[in-house]
Amino acid sequence: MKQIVKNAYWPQIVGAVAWLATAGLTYFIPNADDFPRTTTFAVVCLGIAILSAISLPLNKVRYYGAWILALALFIGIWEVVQAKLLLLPRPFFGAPQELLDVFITDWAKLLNSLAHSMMLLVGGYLLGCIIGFVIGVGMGWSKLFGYWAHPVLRFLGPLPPVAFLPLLFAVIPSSFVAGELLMAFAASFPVAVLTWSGIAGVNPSYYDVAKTMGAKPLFLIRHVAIPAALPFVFVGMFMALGSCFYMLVVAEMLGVKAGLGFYMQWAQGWAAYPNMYAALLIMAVMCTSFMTLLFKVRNRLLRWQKESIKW
Amino acid sequence: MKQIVKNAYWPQIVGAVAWLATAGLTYFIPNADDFPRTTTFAVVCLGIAILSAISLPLNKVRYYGAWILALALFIGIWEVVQAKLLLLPRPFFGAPQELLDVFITDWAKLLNSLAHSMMLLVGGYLLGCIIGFVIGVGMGWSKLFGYWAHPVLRFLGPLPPVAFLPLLFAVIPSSFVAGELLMAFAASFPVAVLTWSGIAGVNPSYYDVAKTMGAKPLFLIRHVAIPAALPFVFVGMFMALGSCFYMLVVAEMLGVKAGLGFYMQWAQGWAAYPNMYAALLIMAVMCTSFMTLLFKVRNRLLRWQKESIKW
Amino acid sequence: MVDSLVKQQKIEITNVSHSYSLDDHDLPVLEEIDLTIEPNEFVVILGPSGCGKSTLLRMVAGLERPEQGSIKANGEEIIAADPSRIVVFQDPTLFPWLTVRQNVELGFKIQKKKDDKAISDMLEMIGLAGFDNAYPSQLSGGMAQRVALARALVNDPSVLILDEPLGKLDSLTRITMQKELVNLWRNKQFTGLMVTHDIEEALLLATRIIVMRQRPAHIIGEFKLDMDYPRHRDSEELLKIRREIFGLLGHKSDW
Amino acid sequence: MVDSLVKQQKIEITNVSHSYSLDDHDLPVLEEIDLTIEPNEFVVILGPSGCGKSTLLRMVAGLERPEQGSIKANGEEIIAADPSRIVVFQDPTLFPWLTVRQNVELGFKIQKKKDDKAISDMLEMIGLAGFDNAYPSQLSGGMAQRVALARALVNDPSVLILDEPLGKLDSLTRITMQKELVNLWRNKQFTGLMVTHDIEEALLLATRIIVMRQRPAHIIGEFKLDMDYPRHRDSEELLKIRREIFGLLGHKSDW
Amino acid sequence: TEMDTAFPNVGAPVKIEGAPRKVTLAWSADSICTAAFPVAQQKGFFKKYNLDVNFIDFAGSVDQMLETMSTGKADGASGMALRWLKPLQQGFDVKLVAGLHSGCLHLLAPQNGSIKTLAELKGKTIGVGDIGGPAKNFFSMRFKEIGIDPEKDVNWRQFPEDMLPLALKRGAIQAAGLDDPLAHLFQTKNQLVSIDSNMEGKWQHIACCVVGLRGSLIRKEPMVAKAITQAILEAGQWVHHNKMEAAKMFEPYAPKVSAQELAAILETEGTHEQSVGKQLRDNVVFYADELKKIGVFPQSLNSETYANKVTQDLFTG
Ligand SMILES: Nc1ncnc2c1ncn2[C@@H]1O[C@H](COP(=O)(O)OP(=O)(O)OP(=O)(O)O)[C@@H](O)[C@H]1O
Ligand SMILES: Nc1ncnc2c1ncn2[C@@H]1O[C@H](COP(=O)(O)OP(=O)(O)OP(=O)(O)O)[C@@H](O)[C@H]1O
Ligand SMILES: [Mg+2]
Ligand SMILES: [Mg+2]
Repeated sequence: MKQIVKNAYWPQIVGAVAWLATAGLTYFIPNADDFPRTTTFAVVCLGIAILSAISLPLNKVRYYGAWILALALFIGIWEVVQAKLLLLPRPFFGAPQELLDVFITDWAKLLNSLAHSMMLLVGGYLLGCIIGFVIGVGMGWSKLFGYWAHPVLRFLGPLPPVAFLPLLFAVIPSSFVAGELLMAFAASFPVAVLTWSGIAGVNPSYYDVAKTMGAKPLFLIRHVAIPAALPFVFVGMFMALGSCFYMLVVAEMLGVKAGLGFYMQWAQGWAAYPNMYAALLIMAVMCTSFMTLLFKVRNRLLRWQKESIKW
Repeated sequence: MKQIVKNAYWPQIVGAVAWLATAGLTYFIPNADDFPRTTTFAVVCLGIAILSAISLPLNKVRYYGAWILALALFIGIWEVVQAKLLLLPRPFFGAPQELLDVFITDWAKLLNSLAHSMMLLVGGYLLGCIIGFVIGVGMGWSKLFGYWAHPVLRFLGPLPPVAFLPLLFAVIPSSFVAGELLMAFAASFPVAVLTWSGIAGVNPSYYDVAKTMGAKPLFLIRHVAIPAALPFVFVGMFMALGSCFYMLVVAEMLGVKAGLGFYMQWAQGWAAYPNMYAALLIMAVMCTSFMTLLFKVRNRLLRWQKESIKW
Repeated sequence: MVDSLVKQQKIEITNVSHSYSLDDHDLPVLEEIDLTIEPNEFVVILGPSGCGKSTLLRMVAGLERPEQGSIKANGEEIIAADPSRIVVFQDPTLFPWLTVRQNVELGFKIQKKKDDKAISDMLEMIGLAGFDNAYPSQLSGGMAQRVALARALVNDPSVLILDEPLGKLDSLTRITMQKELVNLWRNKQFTGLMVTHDIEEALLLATRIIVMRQRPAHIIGEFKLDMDYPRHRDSEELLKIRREIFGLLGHKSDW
Repeated sequence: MVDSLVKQQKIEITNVSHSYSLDDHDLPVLEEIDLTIEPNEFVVILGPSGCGKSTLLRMVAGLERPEQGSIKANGEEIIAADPSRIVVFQDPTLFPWLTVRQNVELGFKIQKKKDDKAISDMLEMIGLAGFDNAYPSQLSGGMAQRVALARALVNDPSVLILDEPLGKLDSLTRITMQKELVNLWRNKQFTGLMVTHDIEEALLLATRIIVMRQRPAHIIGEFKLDMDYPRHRDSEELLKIRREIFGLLGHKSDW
Repeated sequence: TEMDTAFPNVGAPVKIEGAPRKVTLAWSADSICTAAFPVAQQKGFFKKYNLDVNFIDFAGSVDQMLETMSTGKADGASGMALRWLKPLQQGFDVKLVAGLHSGCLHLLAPQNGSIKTLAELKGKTIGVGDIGGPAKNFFSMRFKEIGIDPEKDVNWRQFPEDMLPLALKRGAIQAAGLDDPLAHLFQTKNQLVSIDSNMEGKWQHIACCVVGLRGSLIRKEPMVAKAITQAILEAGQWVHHNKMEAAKMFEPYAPKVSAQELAAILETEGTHEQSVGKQLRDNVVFYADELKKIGVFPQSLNSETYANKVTQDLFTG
């Protein structure tokens, strides 16, 4: 398939035409209701049509030709079904131009929300990874530490961190810090479990090799146990990132001024679905970008590892 | 440590004494405020003291002797600090007997909530695992399927499933089904990613071996690709279970009549923290039990695999 | 496709060349290989590491197709793997999720056959009778290789392709397995094609030894051995051929 | 602990017995082993698979302690691993997260030494000069084993413990490495203790060959070899000892 | 501004000396009811009292808002009385100082459906956003008033608030209890009618949304507490007199809702029904008595004691 799609020009050509058609029907068929930005939306579709036409020589874009076509069909059908025929129940389903309208009118707020969410996410996530890593190393390396940490981890770890919200909030003076901690908690559990598993599973022969060359315990931890456990740690970090995305909405209930989760809740409180889906779209882009970044880092650090989680 | 603790009698003996002491101070020191069930709580502590004393000959219990002691100290200090001296800010921090009171007065409701949550969890989780598995196998096996599914998975997968709530609810008539689907969605993403990774990472020599013996594609999928990918699938199922726990609270906003998340929300809205923590405690036990069950199943199915995630 | 029931197979490798592409440049691996293996022959290939021996075997097995030239079995082009030509791979590649017995049974499972006794006998022969329910991860490298051998032999192939099948065995077990291989080959009448890096092993087993040069592999020597079995490793005839092969492979005679 | 600077070490194994507990029953592995290795000797141990050879080597390395008996280096009990006694393990056990060069450098890193030239020379010697930045997963089994050998040799040990170090090499590379080992041993004057399952290899390298019986391992034969190096594999003297060893290991002389 | 006779007398404006006093107030942009907050900021009422106010927005559950004040992360907040009274019973260090307005709860049913009155809901199912929340509690009290047992004679189901119209459409529920703004918006957008609200009968003079302040602030800096309250009340009065302008100010906080609609919501509420001091205390006593009837408060609760504990009169004595 990859081969076929890569080599074929037609999906992208048809795709460009389909975008053109979408632009046309958006512009020429009258709306069934009073939808904003219909003309702008038609222009955007036209722009995409032109872009996909001129990028035809690029191999990489051509591979996604079938996707360009599919998206044109999807948007075109959506436009007709909703903006032109009003077939789906409102307000849950909006028209494409309504979404566009949100981006155009509310971009400053959305951008600000994105920035705040990213701050919360990155801070909490990194903190959680560090905490989880330290706990995991402790459990994997020290029997005594494991004796005390293991039952706690098993008991508290799988709990939804939301549950700790009231306690955390009562103990931590700053609500921003409380939010970060909530994220950190969500991140630390999977990292701890997988770091621990990784370290416990290190091939003991590696220690033997280092020992016969005179390695001391500190060297064994830093240069044998930890690097050997890294593939597992990474799986934990992958899980942790997912958990942090889940927590974003919750952590942003804690008296923040901006944030995508906050924005979504606020929009939902007014049943303003186009706003909600706009925020959702941005969130999706943010999540998938962070994931991709994480995998990029992994591929650098663990380039020696052959098979692993794919993204 | 394991060795030391296993062999030593003293932590459990001291632990039993500590429980006795906790019972004593609960009973004899007067409360600082009007706390319910103080006598009952003293009796419970006494019971634990007796139990840990008579279980002294059991090796397995003795291993946890230090924990028995630590818990006694924890509960004892908590009792003194809160019930006797009122040092922590209320209402966030209750006294131990308040928690006990909730269990005694509200056990029927809690049990009912537990049953409902378990139903939601198990149904949604299993459904999600199956969906994720099928998607993952499809992506790992078929280039065409992967071409279409991969971008969707990357884009929608990491999104918090809460975001889909309005759409899901608009499309699915039954709120119970919508709840289950929400859980299923949360579970399916990690299972799909890891099944896919597992199948894509199968050593191609395994296929060669089977092929030279005359295996057809169906055999290769069922008896080579899938079993070889199972360790990865399991990691996905582990992640999925965690996600489902996170979703429990959200999914129970959808027109349910009972459920631990529902109960917690209600208790939180009223700032009835002892009720909330009682539900939380039950939830913790439920979560850790399900995790343990999952790992039991894994250990049976994947007993050929040496190193893996520990629990 | 070759009928699985055809017991005797004649393999004709004609003018086969092959190369892999590696980081944008071509890596020639096989160059104009011509080799015909008659039914009931036991041909052993010797050659330096990485010259392309395994590649050639994969082609005979039907797992890969040559860029140039043709490989035929009984006159028909080999285009796919077939259960009449069983391979013992260089690595044991046992399925880690199956027990020893289930691994040996793999071919039967694919062919939907059932023959418990054949499996038990085979496990007996390779000296792993008590290990039916062990998993591959519980075996030593040598044991795993013996299981891989058993997994192939139990299928009663008409062509048996062996890629360094005894490489991981200790010398004693190795000698035993060499004897068993010869006995099996003489009883079951299959066509044998084997790669080894142990010259002595080649001398003890082969009816013909093919020597290849470093990559791209090309046949640089051929020795016909028509002595009877069992052969004695110290026999002057074998020692002489050994010296010649060492010479061909570029080693002076001081060792 | 033995001073790392002591260049010459005499190893005395006195009355060593050992057993592992396996599923509640005892598995005796070594039985009353007595063996003294003089400085500059190169002792090679031969014995059936699973008899306990690796266990004995681990004890000499200080990674395990015998249940009974004592193992001394220059008169001092061996109680822990020491960089003066370097081991080449049966499996290469390279660190997969380090490149070939970093793996070879491991000992230097632990000892906080730096000597790029020594590393490069060693990589040259094992024929992997261009593979500095390759990862172990990119190497063949034989290449990995050579790296493991290099990782040990570069530390210039006074005792070198080799557990089937050439087992995964093809015959040609093997012969080259055997030559290199002998040269190294003669130049660097270390005490050598090696396990192999290739009788010929033992004959070509050893100053003394120890033959052990099946588990529990016990010494059943000892052969002193005082021929000069390089030895010739077809020399009548070596062939004679070979026959004797085959006999000791329970193989009739027909093969 | 001129004092309207309907508004309570809160005395002369207090003046805080020196640099503007930094104050943190928590509010929820989800509710038009508290329009007085942004108005006080934008029309300079806070500035007038020399207050430098920093808003934090709250989307979470109300106990977290109370916690915010109780633990000193905010100095004051506003919310629905029926949401606050039950958690306040648990002992937060928060005092109610003013009622802001009345009426923002509605029970909605389909315009052309069979349900027209409360009584017709006997045996039916009612959807609410929160099973312990104001809508549930308020309409429970209303059912009790007409002799329907709110626990036995009607069923309550919880749904996310924005999905209640859909649940109605599906027939999963026969009526939906909601607060503004959704209560109002859904009426026009989804062809629903309000069959009951807290603008009926005696309830129209009872505070619906209240202002609460941190207990420690009241104890340590009563002047600041007073200034905050005065500024908010004064802004509330301004809102009452300038509904359209207030709605315009609130527009940025309301996605996709026009100022006209927002003003219409304000029209339906009793924006003049402010209360402080004894009046507020009596409101709370009334609430407590009613909540006892439906079992939210225990029978053993003394309503007077409770009201004295959770309210604070900043303006008399
Ligand atoms: N799929 C592949 N892609 C690219 N190069 C390959 C591939 N398979 C093998 N090679 C290269 O082809 C050459 C020959 O490989 P092959 O495995 O046939 O050698 P060999 O003679 O079996 O060696 P050995 O004795 O070490 O097993 C090697 O250099 C190897 O790196
Ligand atoms: N840690 C251990 N626990 C239990 N049994 C062990 C352990 N290590 C080794 N054994 C057993 O002890 C016996 C001897 O093992 P050892 O590795 O010393 O044999 P060996 O002579 O080196 O064999 P090979 O030639 O196959 O390497 C084997 O039967 C093995 O199963
Ligand atoms: Mg090969
Ligand atoms: Mg060994």
